[in-house]
This record gives sequence, C-alpha cells and structure tokens, in this order.
Amino acid sequence: MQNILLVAIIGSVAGYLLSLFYRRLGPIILLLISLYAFAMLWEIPSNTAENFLGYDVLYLTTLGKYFALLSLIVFSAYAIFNIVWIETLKTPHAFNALSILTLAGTLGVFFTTNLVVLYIFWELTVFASLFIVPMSKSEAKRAAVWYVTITAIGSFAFLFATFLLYSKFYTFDLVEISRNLSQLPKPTIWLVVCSMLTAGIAKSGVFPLHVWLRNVHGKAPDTFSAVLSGQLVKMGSYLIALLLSIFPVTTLFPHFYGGVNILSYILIWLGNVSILVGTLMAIKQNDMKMLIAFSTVANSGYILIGLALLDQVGFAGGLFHVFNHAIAATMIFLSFAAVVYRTGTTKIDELGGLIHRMPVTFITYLVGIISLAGIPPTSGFISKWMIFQSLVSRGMFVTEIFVFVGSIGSFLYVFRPLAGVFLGQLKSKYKDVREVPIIMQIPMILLVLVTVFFGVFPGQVLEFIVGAQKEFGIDAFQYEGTKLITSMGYWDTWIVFVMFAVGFLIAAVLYLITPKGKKIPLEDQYTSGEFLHNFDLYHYASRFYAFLEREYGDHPSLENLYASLVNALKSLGKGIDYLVSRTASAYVFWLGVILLLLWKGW
Amino acid sequence: MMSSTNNIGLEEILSSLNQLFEGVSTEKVDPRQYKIITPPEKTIPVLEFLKEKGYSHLSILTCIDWIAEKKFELVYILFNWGTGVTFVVSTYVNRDNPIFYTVKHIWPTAEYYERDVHEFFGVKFEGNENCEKPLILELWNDLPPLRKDFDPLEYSKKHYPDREYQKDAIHEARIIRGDVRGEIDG
Amino acid sequence: MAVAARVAGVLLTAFFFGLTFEGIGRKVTARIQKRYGPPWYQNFIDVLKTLTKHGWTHGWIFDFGVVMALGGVIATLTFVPLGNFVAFPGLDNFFVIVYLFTVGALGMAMGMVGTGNPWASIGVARALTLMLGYEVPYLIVITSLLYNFKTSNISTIVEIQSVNGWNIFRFPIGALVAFICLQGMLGKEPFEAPIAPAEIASGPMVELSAKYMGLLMLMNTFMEFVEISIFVDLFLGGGNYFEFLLKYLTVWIFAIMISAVLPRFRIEQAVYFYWTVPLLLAFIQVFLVVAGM
Amino acid sequence: MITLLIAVPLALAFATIPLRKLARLILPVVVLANLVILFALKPHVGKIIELGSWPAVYGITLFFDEVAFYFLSFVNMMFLVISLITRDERFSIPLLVMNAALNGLILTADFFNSFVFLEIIAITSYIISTDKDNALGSFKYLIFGGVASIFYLIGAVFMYVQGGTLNMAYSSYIIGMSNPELMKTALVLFAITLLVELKVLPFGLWVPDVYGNGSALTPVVLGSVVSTATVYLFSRLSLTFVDEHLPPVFYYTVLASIVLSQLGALYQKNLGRTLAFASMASMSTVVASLLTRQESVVSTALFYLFTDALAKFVLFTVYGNLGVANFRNAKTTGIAFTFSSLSLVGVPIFAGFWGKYYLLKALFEQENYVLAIVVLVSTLIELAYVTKWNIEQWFAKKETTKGEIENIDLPFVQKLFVLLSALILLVIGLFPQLLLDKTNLLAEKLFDFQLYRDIFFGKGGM
Amino acid sequence: MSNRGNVKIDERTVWEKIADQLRSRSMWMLHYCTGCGAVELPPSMTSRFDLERFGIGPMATPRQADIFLITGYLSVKTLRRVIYTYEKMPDPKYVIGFGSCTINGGIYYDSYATINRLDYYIPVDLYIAGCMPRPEAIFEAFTKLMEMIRKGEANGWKRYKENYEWYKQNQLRSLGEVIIHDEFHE
Repeated sequence: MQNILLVAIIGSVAGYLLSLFYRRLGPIILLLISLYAFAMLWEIPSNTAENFLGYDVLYLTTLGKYFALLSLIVFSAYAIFNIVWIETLKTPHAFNALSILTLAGTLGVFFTTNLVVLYIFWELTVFASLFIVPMSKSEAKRAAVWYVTITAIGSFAFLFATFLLYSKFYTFDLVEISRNLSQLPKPTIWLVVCSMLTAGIAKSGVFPLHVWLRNVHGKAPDTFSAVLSGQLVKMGSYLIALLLSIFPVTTLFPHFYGGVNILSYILIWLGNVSILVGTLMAIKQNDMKMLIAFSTVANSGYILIGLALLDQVGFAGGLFHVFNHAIAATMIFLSFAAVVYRTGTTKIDELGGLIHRMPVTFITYLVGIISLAGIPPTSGFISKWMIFQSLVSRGMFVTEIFVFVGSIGSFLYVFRPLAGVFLGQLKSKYKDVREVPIIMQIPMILLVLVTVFFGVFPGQVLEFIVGAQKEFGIDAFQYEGTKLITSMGYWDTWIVFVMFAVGFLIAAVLYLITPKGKKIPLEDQYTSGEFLHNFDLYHYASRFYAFLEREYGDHPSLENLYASLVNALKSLGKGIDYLVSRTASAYVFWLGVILLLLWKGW
Repeated sequence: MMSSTNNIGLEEILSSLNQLFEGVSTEKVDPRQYKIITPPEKTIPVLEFLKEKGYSHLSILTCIDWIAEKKFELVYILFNWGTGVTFVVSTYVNRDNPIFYTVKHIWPTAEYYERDVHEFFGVKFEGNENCEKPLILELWNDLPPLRKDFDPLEYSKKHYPDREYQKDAIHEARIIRGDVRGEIDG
Repeated sequence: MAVAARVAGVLLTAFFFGLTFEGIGRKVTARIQKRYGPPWYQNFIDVLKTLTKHGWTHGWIFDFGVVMALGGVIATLTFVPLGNFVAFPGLDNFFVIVYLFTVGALGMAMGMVGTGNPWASIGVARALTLMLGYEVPYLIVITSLLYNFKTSNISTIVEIQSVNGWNIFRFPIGALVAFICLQGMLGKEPFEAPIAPAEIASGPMVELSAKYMGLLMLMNTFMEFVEISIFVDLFLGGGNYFEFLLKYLTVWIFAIMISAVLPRFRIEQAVYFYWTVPLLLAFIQVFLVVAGM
Repeated sequence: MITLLIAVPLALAFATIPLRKLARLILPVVVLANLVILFALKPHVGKIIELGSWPAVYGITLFFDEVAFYFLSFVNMMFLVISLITRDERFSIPLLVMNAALNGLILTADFFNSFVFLEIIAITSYIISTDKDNALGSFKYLIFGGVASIFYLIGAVFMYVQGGTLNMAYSSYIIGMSNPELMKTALVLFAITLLVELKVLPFGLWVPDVYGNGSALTPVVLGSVVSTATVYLFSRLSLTFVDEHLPPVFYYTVLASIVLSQLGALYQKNLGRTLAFASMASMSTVVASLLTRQESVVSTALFYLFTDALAKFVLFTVYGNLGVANFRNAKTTGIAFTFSSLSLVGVPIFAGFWGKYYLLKALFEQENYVLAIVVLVSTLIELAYVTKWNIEQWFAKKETTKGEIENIDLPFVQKLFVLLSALILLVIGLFPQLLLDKTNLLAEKLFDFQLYRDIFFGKGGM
Repeated sequence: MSNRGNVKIDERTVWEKIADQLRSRSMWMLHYCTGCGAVELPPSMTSRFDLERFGIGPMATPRQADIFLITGYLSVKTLRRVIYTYEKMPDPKYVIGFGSCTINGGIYYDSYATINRLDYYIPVDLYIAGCMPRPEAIFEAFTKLMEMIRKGEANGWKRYKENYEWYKQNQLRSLGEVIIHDEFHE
C-alpha cells in the first residue's frame, strides 16, 4: 500500500512538471497511476498492516479496499475523459497535479485506521480539491471558501474527538480505541462519536451541512465535479461506515425503535431530511449540474440510512448504494461535461434536442439516470431494493415515506435534464454541434457497461460487501449467484434481465411486422393548425415542474441562514475594527478599564 | 338607470359643443344616442373634448363608403359608462385620396381599428406608422374588398374555380319561386 | 418449457382479457350515458386497425422508447401472479414488480418527449408529478401489508388470503387507499390530467401516428392489467384462475363507473389530494397494523 | 565577550550617522558579526557576565544560557534576513540600535537594564512604524506604548525596594521567600507593558493601523523579531521567576482576544489589516498557552511561535511588496505565499500543523479543553479568510488598462528568502522532531528557577 | 381501385381487404371544427344517436385521426390550415364534406374569401348535401363511407398522393402560398 501512496504523491509532482511541456500528459499520468494502483490493490489481501515512511499506520480493511477500488474506477474514467477535455482549461498543470494529489489523499484515507494519519490524508484531499474548484468559473471562488469552511467544521470536530480519545487511551488506533470505548462515561462517548460523525456528515453533504454542495458541484470545472460528487463525497460515507461498524454502536447506545439504537435513529432521521431536501430542491433547479448536486445530497441520505440500519440487508444496501451512486454520478457528470464541452452552457432551458447530435452522451446519461433512479436492469435498483426490504422488515414507516418520496422524486428530477437537454427541439444555435471525440466517449461507454454488468451479475461487488460485513461482525448478506435472498423474500437479477430481454423482443417483433413509419424531420410537428417557423420556442424546458414547484415555493433556505450567520460574525469583527481605529485616548481608556477589572477581579 | 340629472349634463355638453366648435351639427337619434357630424379639421378636438366629458370608451372606428358622393364617412362611436349615452361622431373624407389623422394617442386601441379600416377601405392615417401592415386578410393584393367599386363575385369567379353544372340550378330555383317564367325539363 | 408455456399463458390472458374488459368497460360507460356503446370487441379492432396504418417516426429514440415501454410492461406482466397461476413461483417480489413497471413508464416518457412536441413534455411532466402523488400512500399501505405478513412475496400473500379470508376485510382502510391510488395509476377520469385530450391534445400521445398508437394502446392495456391484478392479488385473495378474472372484472367495472361520472382534477389538486386524504388514511392503516394485529 | 553583541551594533549605529549611504551596507555586516560571535561563544553557554566586574548583586550582569542562545540566534537570523531584503535606507540606523537593544534585552538579568532596553526597542519601533507615512498609527502606538511602559518601571521599582537589588534572580528569590504577594503585583505590572508589545487585544489596539499600512518592513520587524524577544522576556518573568498564576482576568482577556481578533480579520477587506489581525490572534494564542504554566504546553507554544513567525514573515513581505498580488504570473512567490498561509492554518504537511497538533495534544493531556476549543474555533475562522485571500490572489483577474494582466513580482533577493523560509516550513513540517527537541529543552530550562539561581550564586564568572 | 372500362377490378391484397374491414369498423374523427356544421356532431355522438356504436369517436390530434370532416364553408385562411392538417394525417385517410358550402360555395358563392369547390384542393370521398345535414344524414354518410371502404372505393388519399402536383397547383393558384410568413408567424 505504501508504494501506491508514494507513487501517487511523486506522480503529482511529475504530473505538474510533465504537463508544463504538453498539457495532455497530466491526465495520462493520472490514468497510469490509477490503473497501477488498481492492479496492485487487487492482489493485496484485506487487513494487511504496512508501515508508511517508518510509522506502521497503514491497515487495509475490506471496507477500505472496496472504497479504494471504487474511487480508482472513478478516477480512471475521469482521467481518460480529461485527456481531451484538458484543452478547455486555462491552468492545466496545476489542475493535473492537484487531481493526482486528491487521488493520493483519498487512497491514504482508505488505507489507514490510525486517526491522525486519516486526518492528515483527509486534510490533504480537502486542500488539494479546494484549489481545483475555482479553476473554471469565477463565481466558484466563494463556493470554494464555503466548501473548505464547512468541511473544516467536520474535520476539526474529528480532530477534537481524536485528541480527546488520545488523552484517554494514549493511542490513535481506531480498532484499539473501539475495544475499550465503553469505559468512558456516557456523555463523553456521545461527544466523541457525534463529533467524529460530523466529519463524515459534512463531507458527504448530509442535511445540516449540505449547503456547500450546490455551489461547489455546480460551479467546479465540469469533469472535476464528477470526481467531487462521485468520489470525494464517498469519503464522508466511508468515514460514517467505518465508525458505525468499528464502534460497538449497538451495545453502547440503548435500543430505540424497530431494532435500531438511538444514534442510528438520529442518523436515519438526518438521512430522511437530506433525502427530502435533496429531492425537493433538485426538482426546482434549472442548472443541470446543481440539480445533480442536490441528487447527491439525496443519495448521501440514502447511503446514511442504509449504513445506519446496521443489519444484514440494510448495511449491505447502503454499501452497494455507495457503488451505484459513485458510478451513476460520474456517468451523469461526464455526460454533462461532454454537453458543456460542445455547447458551453449548463442551463437546461438554453439547450434542447441534443440527442440528434450527441447520441453516445445521451445513452450514457440515460443509463446513468436509470441507475440513479434505481430501475431494475441496472445496479441502482439492487441497493434501493435492499434498503426497502430492511426498512419494511423493521416496520419503520415514517422513514419509508421519505425513502419513497426520494425514490419517486428521483424519477422527476432526473427526467428534467433528459427532457430539457437531450430530447425536445434542437435549438438552432446548436444545429451543428458534433459528438464529443472518441477519447471522451470511451470512459462513458465503459461506465455504461459496468453499471449494466453489475446490475445483472452483482456477485463481485456483493463479495466485497459481505467481506466487509463479516469483518465487522455484522451477519453477512446471503446471495447465490444472481439470486439475492433476504428474510422478506428473494429475487433473481438474471431472470429479471432475461424476462426484460424477452419482453423487449416481443415488442420489437410487433414493431417490425407492422408497416414501417416514415422518418420525418423535427420541425414536422402537430402545432394545432398554426404555422410555426422558429422552432426554438417550441421546446418545453424552463420551469419544467412549475405546478409542483408552486406547492413548496417559499421554503426556508438553509444557505441564507448560514450566510446570515457569517454576516453576524463579520459584524462582530466590524465592531472590533471600529474599536481599533479610535484615537490614542481611547486606547488609554481601555487600559484603564483593564486595570479596573484587575483591581476588582484580584 | 337614467337619472334625470344626466339629461342636464347632456344638454349642457351639446350646447357647449355648438359654441366651442362651429360647423358641428348634432342630431338626437334616441334618448341614449346622439349623432355628431364634424368637419375633418374639427374631429380630433371634438373627440378629445368628449373624452374629458366621460365618453372615454371608443367602442369602434369604422368607415362607410358613399360612392355616389365620392366620400368616405369615418365613424367614431363613443360610449359613456357612467350615463350609458352613446355619441356617434362622424366626419367625411375625400374618397379618391382618403387621408386622415390618427387618434392613436387618445385611444391606443384605435391603432388596430385604423389598420382594419386601411385594409378594407384604403384610408391612410398619418401618425400611425404601421397602419399599412395587413391585419386580417392574408396575402391580399387586390382593391380593398369592402369598397363599393370592388366586385366580390368577379373576384370569386377568378380565384376560386366553381363546379360546372350542366344545368343552371339557381335559374331553375327562380322559376320554381316564380320570379322568372320558364320550363324546368325534369 | 413449462416456464415458457406459463409466460405465454399470462401474456395471452393479459392480451385477450385486457382488451375484452376494456370493451366491456366502454359499454358500461356508454350505458351510464344512456347510449348503447360499441361492441365488446371494439378495442381489438381499434388496436389492429392502428397497426395496419402507415405512420411516422421521429427518429430512433422515439422507436426505441415505444419498444422499451412495451417490452418493460410485458416483462413486468410475466412476474405478476394471476390468482394461483404464477409464471415464476418465488420471484414475484412486490418491489421488483413496482420498479420494473417504471421501466415501461420511463421508456414511454422518453419516447414521447423524443418526438420534440412540447405537448408531450407537459403531459409527461404531469404524469410524473401525479405518480409522485399516488405512489407514496400506495407504497405505504402495501408495505404495511407486507410488514404484517412478514413477506414481500405477492404469491405467498395470495395463499395466506385463501386460508384466512380476503385482506379487504382485514384491512378495509388499506384497501380504500389502494383503490384510490389505483384510480390514479390507471389514469382514469379524476386523475386524467396527464392525457387530457382537450387541454394538452392527449398529452404524451400527441405525436403517435398509426402503429405507435397501437403499440401504446396495447401497453396501456397491459399496464392496467398489471395494476389491477396486483390490487386483486393483495386485497381479494386466492382462488383459481377464473375466480381471479371475475374479481378483476368487478374491480375494473367499479373503477370505470367512478371514472364515467367524475370531472378531471388539476394536477396540483391531485397531488395535494393524494398527500392529504389517502396519506392520512394510510397512516391510520399503518398504526392499526403496527399496534393492532 | 558576549557584551560585544550589544556594544558593536550600538557603536556602529552612532558611528555611521555621518556616512548615511554606508549604513545600508553596515547593517547586514554587523548582524552577521553578531551571529558569528554568538556561535563562537556557543561552548561557553551557562555563564553570567558581570559588567565592570561588579559582583552580581550590585552591578549589571548579563545572563547567557541555552534559552538566551536560541532566542538570540533566532532573532539575529531574522534580523539578518530583514536587513538583506529591506530596500529603504532610512531605517538602517534605528535598526542597528534596535538590534543592540534586542540582544541586550535577551541577555540582561537586571530589571532596570531590561527596562532601558525595552524603552530603546519601543522608541526604535515607533520610528520604524512611521514608514509609508503612517503618522497617525505610529503616534497612537507611541502614546500607548509610552503610557504602558511606565508600569514596567513601577514594577521594577517595587522589586528593587523589596528585593534590595535590581538583579532579577536575587530579588525574585528574596521576594519569593518574604512577600510573594508583592511579586504577583509586580508581575502584573510587567505583564501590562509586555502585553502591549505582545499584541493581545485590549493592549494591541494599535496593531492593525501600524501593521496594516502596507510597508514591508514594519510588520516584519515588529511582528517577528520584537514580539519574539518580548515573548522571551514575558516567559522569563512569568515562568521562571514567579511560580503562581497571573490573575484569571488575564487568561480570559487573552482567550477573548484570540477569537475577537480572528473575527476582526474575517471582516477585513484589505489584506494588510487581515494579516495584522491574524498576527494578533496567533500571538495571543502563544500568550494564552504560556499563561497555562504547564511545561509541555509552553514548549508547544514556543514551537508554534517560531513556525508562526516564519510564516508571518513570508506573508508580510509578499504583501508589503506586491499588495494583493496576482500569482498567475508570480508563480514562485505565489507558491511561497500559499505554503506559508497553509502552514499558518495548520494543513498537515506543513510546520503549522505540527504546531497546532502538539499544542492540542498537550492541552488535552492537561484536560484544558477551553483553550483547545478556542484554538480550534480560531483556526476554523482563520481557515475561512486565509483560503478567501489565497484564492483571491491565485484567480484574480486584475487587467490593467491595456487589458493584459500586469505582472509585477518580488525582486530576486526577496523572492529567494521568501521561498527559502517557505521551504524551511515544509522541512519542519516533514521532520518536526528537529524543532521540537529544541523547544522542549527551552521549556524545561525556562521552568527550573533552581538552575538559574545556582549559576548566579555559583558565580560562574566569565 | 382502378376502373378500366366500367368494370371495377379489385386490386387489393388479402391483407388490404382485412385491413379495410378493420378500418371501416373503427374510424376516428379529427376534432377540428371548420364551419357551422360542427354543431351537428355532438348530438350525433351523444346518447340519442350514439356514433360510438360504429366505433367512430373524436381524436385530439391529426396523427391519430382517420376521417377529416369539413363541416361547412371554408374561408381561404381556414383552407390553408386544413391542407396543413390534412398532410399531417397518417395514410388511409378519408374526407367528408358537410353541407352545400363545400360542394359549390353555398350561400357564400360570391364571397371574396370563401372557396367554391372543396375537392379542387383536397380529395373528398363523400359529400353530404344540405345546409347543415341533420344527424340522420350524417349517419347515412358514415354508413355509405364504411361501405365504400369495405369495397375499396374510398381512396381519396391515393388520388392525393398520385396527382399531388395537380392539387398543389390548384392550392397555390387560389391561395398564393399554403404556409404563411407574416408578422404573426415569424
């Protein structure tokens, strides 16, 4: 493991230097590193301990291996896509170097259970990704500052808990700490666990700390938002998964309802609210990248609920959803990057009918949203099915409402870009838009194959998940080949796929025997008898769900709350500034006040 | 709702009309309707005067083709929502070169009435820059259709081919009705 | 081979009985409006007529959408148990059916918006919003049922009902909520905003010329067949194949009668209605299930 | 021999008054000489030097031990760097005088002598602070400093009257035995004066105007060099001589000062004033940790002090010369600026991180959660505005009238030193053990009054 | 269906015959009321006359419609929209002309805006005489049309396709251009 990390760090410096000569070398290096890391990592058996520059801190759990492999897939797709996309950037060398550094940081986080080392790699990733965010759009600067501050709230809470634990047990190793965590008094346990989880919650964009997600994913350089929401958010989920599984949560905290302890219940409720907020806000968005950013909030909520259930089916569902959302979010953002590469705008109502010019991008987006929305032939459905099964078997109906609203709501908001950007009338401005170059299409097609393959044969991913569950003592999820078995019932992905193919075949036969339809141009529409010459107007995309948005139009916005909080702090600073620029006599007066205080407070 | 006070208001308007604008003749059609004929140069002031007096609603601006006297009569129908009284103000314009002034600045809707009148009668309105634009008829290239000297039947025959009947059914119908004498051969 | 025979059986029943019951439905609506109405086989003629016409296509996504829609619904159909006649005994998990069902819906939506006609996009947006409306109370009630019987396998629930009586008597409120949501799923009168002929020129179906209209009418029949058979399986219990068809007919006629007399909800009224009355009833049902039985 | 450190710069300062142009060159030479002398005397550490061979109790004595050695070397190193990079000759002479005073302050073991040196430093810093026509700011600083320094004198008089001698060691030993109460009041009086220089908020109100006026020289000299020397004196007085706590009011004011100055920095629109507030915050953190009077916390505080001084040096030099720079075409300066600002905030692979890490670790060991939380919160606020400024400068689009981005950059000499100190921060970040052993040694030395007294009584004369 | 000499030889394949049987029993009307005859349709569809018995019902879009009912006089502007919509209908499509206005211009024979003979512009399979035929006449027409379809005589759409040029010429001759470019349809 150590040499993977070293290669990555040295690679980032090499990336910087090489891309000075030729900007495309950077992504190639990133690709080589991630492939090399993938190959090396595949062989390393789980829970091997290694030392890193002399300190034996690296310890590979199956959970860490699973997340690391997943992030390597995302990074390699990102790298291939970047080889051509890098042309649009003004500062490519810094971009390449920092993205390799982000990879190094994330791998570091996954490879260690030592709290300080985890914190170090965590901060490394945050600061490496921070400087990439404002690289394309100028208004992303403010978003970057928000991103760092909110993530820092989480990581400083984590640091506080680490030192608190260190002062009690004189060790930073998580496994050891978890073993004798129960000796601490109740309130300290609560304080430690909650502050550690805030780091995970802040990074994975769950409800209270999700405010930065919209701006950062919306305004970051296009391909980087794929990594941001596909992979960096997963670091937060990894931390939550690690903490929930390592700390004996079920024994520490009293049982609350439906076989779930109080801490998981609170986490589930956080997940619920973030699903609701994510879905409702996503439906409103007109900028497609911000829309998917909010879907990331909703899906992080899903993952949190899955993980917090901590039982055989729910935990497996949460972990599988991590895989699905990572792949789906990457696919969707890469297809958006392709669209922006060709058209230059991310606003849905300015685009339209791009399917006729960019079919491959459309197919990627389509399979991406099918997996994101959780529809059977793709892997998205399996994880949602597991979470539903676990929730139903426990009878937690209030959570189910949020989960169902989330899953049905996901049909709504994924359909908005589909209809607004790809289908409908092709705008005259984009008449001559061509498909993106081959190199960009390769990662998209690869991800499509991955999603569909794992949708039908989820064996390989389930193997990792079962390994992780066994490692932390949760009873493993049973499955035989493609048949997924739970207490509430089972189904077989292969048979569903075959039946879907059979159905498709029957429909195709019916389609072929009947007389062939004649192809007519996009302009030949039923316009209820009126002659229309400017078909740009004949495209329904802006305020797509106007009637639904009116229902919850005036909702309280958390962003304004946070902004007003910051302004309050700044006004306090203004007071200080006022004090400072007074005359010398005022200073002496202050000196007098202090003396008085001294005299009294002696 | 015709309260007596309105009459006095009415009388007073009519009388002040005569004093202020000479050459204006008013004629009572019925208790709620008066016809005012004004010379062309007095029309706009009269209209403004009446508008202040509460006749704020220009319900229609049309044109009547007196082909005999070679005149177009421009008719402005004003209606007072307060008292329910209608004033029909009309003025005569020369038929061969019909030009008049726009009332667009008094009533914005008049712009479309003027376009309509121009399309069907050919009256030009100075001050209304798009009164030449077509409003209702699509691709019309003949004489304005509502002028008396335009023959619609001949236009219909020329543009829209008719069905050739072996026998003249209309002539037979006249015979049946007895207007014309003649035989119907079965 | 037995599986293929069973699948074919299910599909043919769906095709034949689906269209016949629709014909009967049209006759019942006509009777309500004091007129005779078309012969019972009118729907067969309509579908076959549209298949013989020469229509237009708007590009490959339109064809792919229509075929995917029909294919998806046929696939869902194979998993639905008709009384005790099941194509795949163990595999008819409720969530699989509901989500496989959305494959068809998404395929249709994608194909229709692919035509490029804004009427279609408005219709589909309305259909998805309505789905958000009726799906939540429906799933809550059904999951309360599943929680009660500790299984999410529909055919096992059918057997349990043949033993200790129909669920409609044990969970009357649940059945009521499920029926109201069924009315929304079928797209029948009170919730017909997505395919309103007068307002948005029959919504998604605006650009469907000849055979595509036929294929989608077939798909609509199969969708109705799936929805009602799930309702019958979950609430009207077991019994053999013919009893199932009889129960199916009664539920269908009842739905038709309601739709024949009611005007059309506006789309946000429909969602507002669904999220107040049925959701409240669903919660009462859930409370009963968790506390009571 | 060690007295040369004071004598040479003083003598040369006055010698070069007539030949003004030369002063510019003499300054670095003198400081270099100091360093050479210092290192030459390294082996003779732990001696006291009686001036004019008067015995310790009566005469003025200089005390030269490891603590003094390291502080002196750090101060003179910084002075050397400053003298090399500063470009305006006006301040060469006051700088020379200040150098002498600084060396004197660290070496002296005599109350009145330290007061004298403190006054000289104050005066020279008033002069230096008038750089870039910042008259009002320096005037306020002058008034405030002057009023505050009176208290130091009263303190010294108390010690003299009660202790009989001006020698720190003797008087504190005697008073410590006879009347500790008085010792505390004296320490409070000393503290008031020193806190002015240590920029703790109620006393440091002058800092933003003086530091923030955009001159490269003032903040660096006052911020890094003078503050470090004052920290030495403050720690010597409060830790070695007095072994009780200062009244809790001080502790709370310092804590409040940390958070409030961070907030002040958050509000600022101008980079200079933000950095001024930042230096106030970091200095108050150091003072707060000194006030906790635990050895491990004090050592980490010193570690934090040194790394922070280096980082502040880089930031102020870059701001002084370039203003809000556009790093797109001043890459190396940009990298140096970002490295040092990240180390300021405590990003892992930089020295600042280890500063905060050890500080927090020590604080948690002492169960001092209040200060730990305050430090974390202040770092959070600091993170916000530091990132804002970093991004502002990396991605600024300052087009000149002609439309292309003006590309001014640091002159080579300054760029070299800025880069050098940024790399030092990185090296310490990778191998923190180097600096940590030194600071542990310092802390341990600061705390044992016993050793200090033995050297005096044993008269290890020079 | 070509009639060499007067013997009508039925050229349709078996499939065509079956298709025509189906087409005759399920005809969908286009819900596009062009003239005053449209008011006759609701009574024919509702409970008294009930068109649905023959499988005939209204459809919202031309894409799904089989029959196109021209119910009454056709002004020039409406004719342009009728032609545009006619071309939108899928192939086996039939047109029924209601009332005398479609046959010979009816009472508007001499108007400058209405056309006098419908089948000059689009092929008409069946005319219903009367100045707005009553539902009974409409039923008579529909049954006649169903007869014609079964026998394969109702192939106006084939005629339109075969001599498309002729129809286009007629249309341009009297309409100028079918698709209009003007201020309201930019």
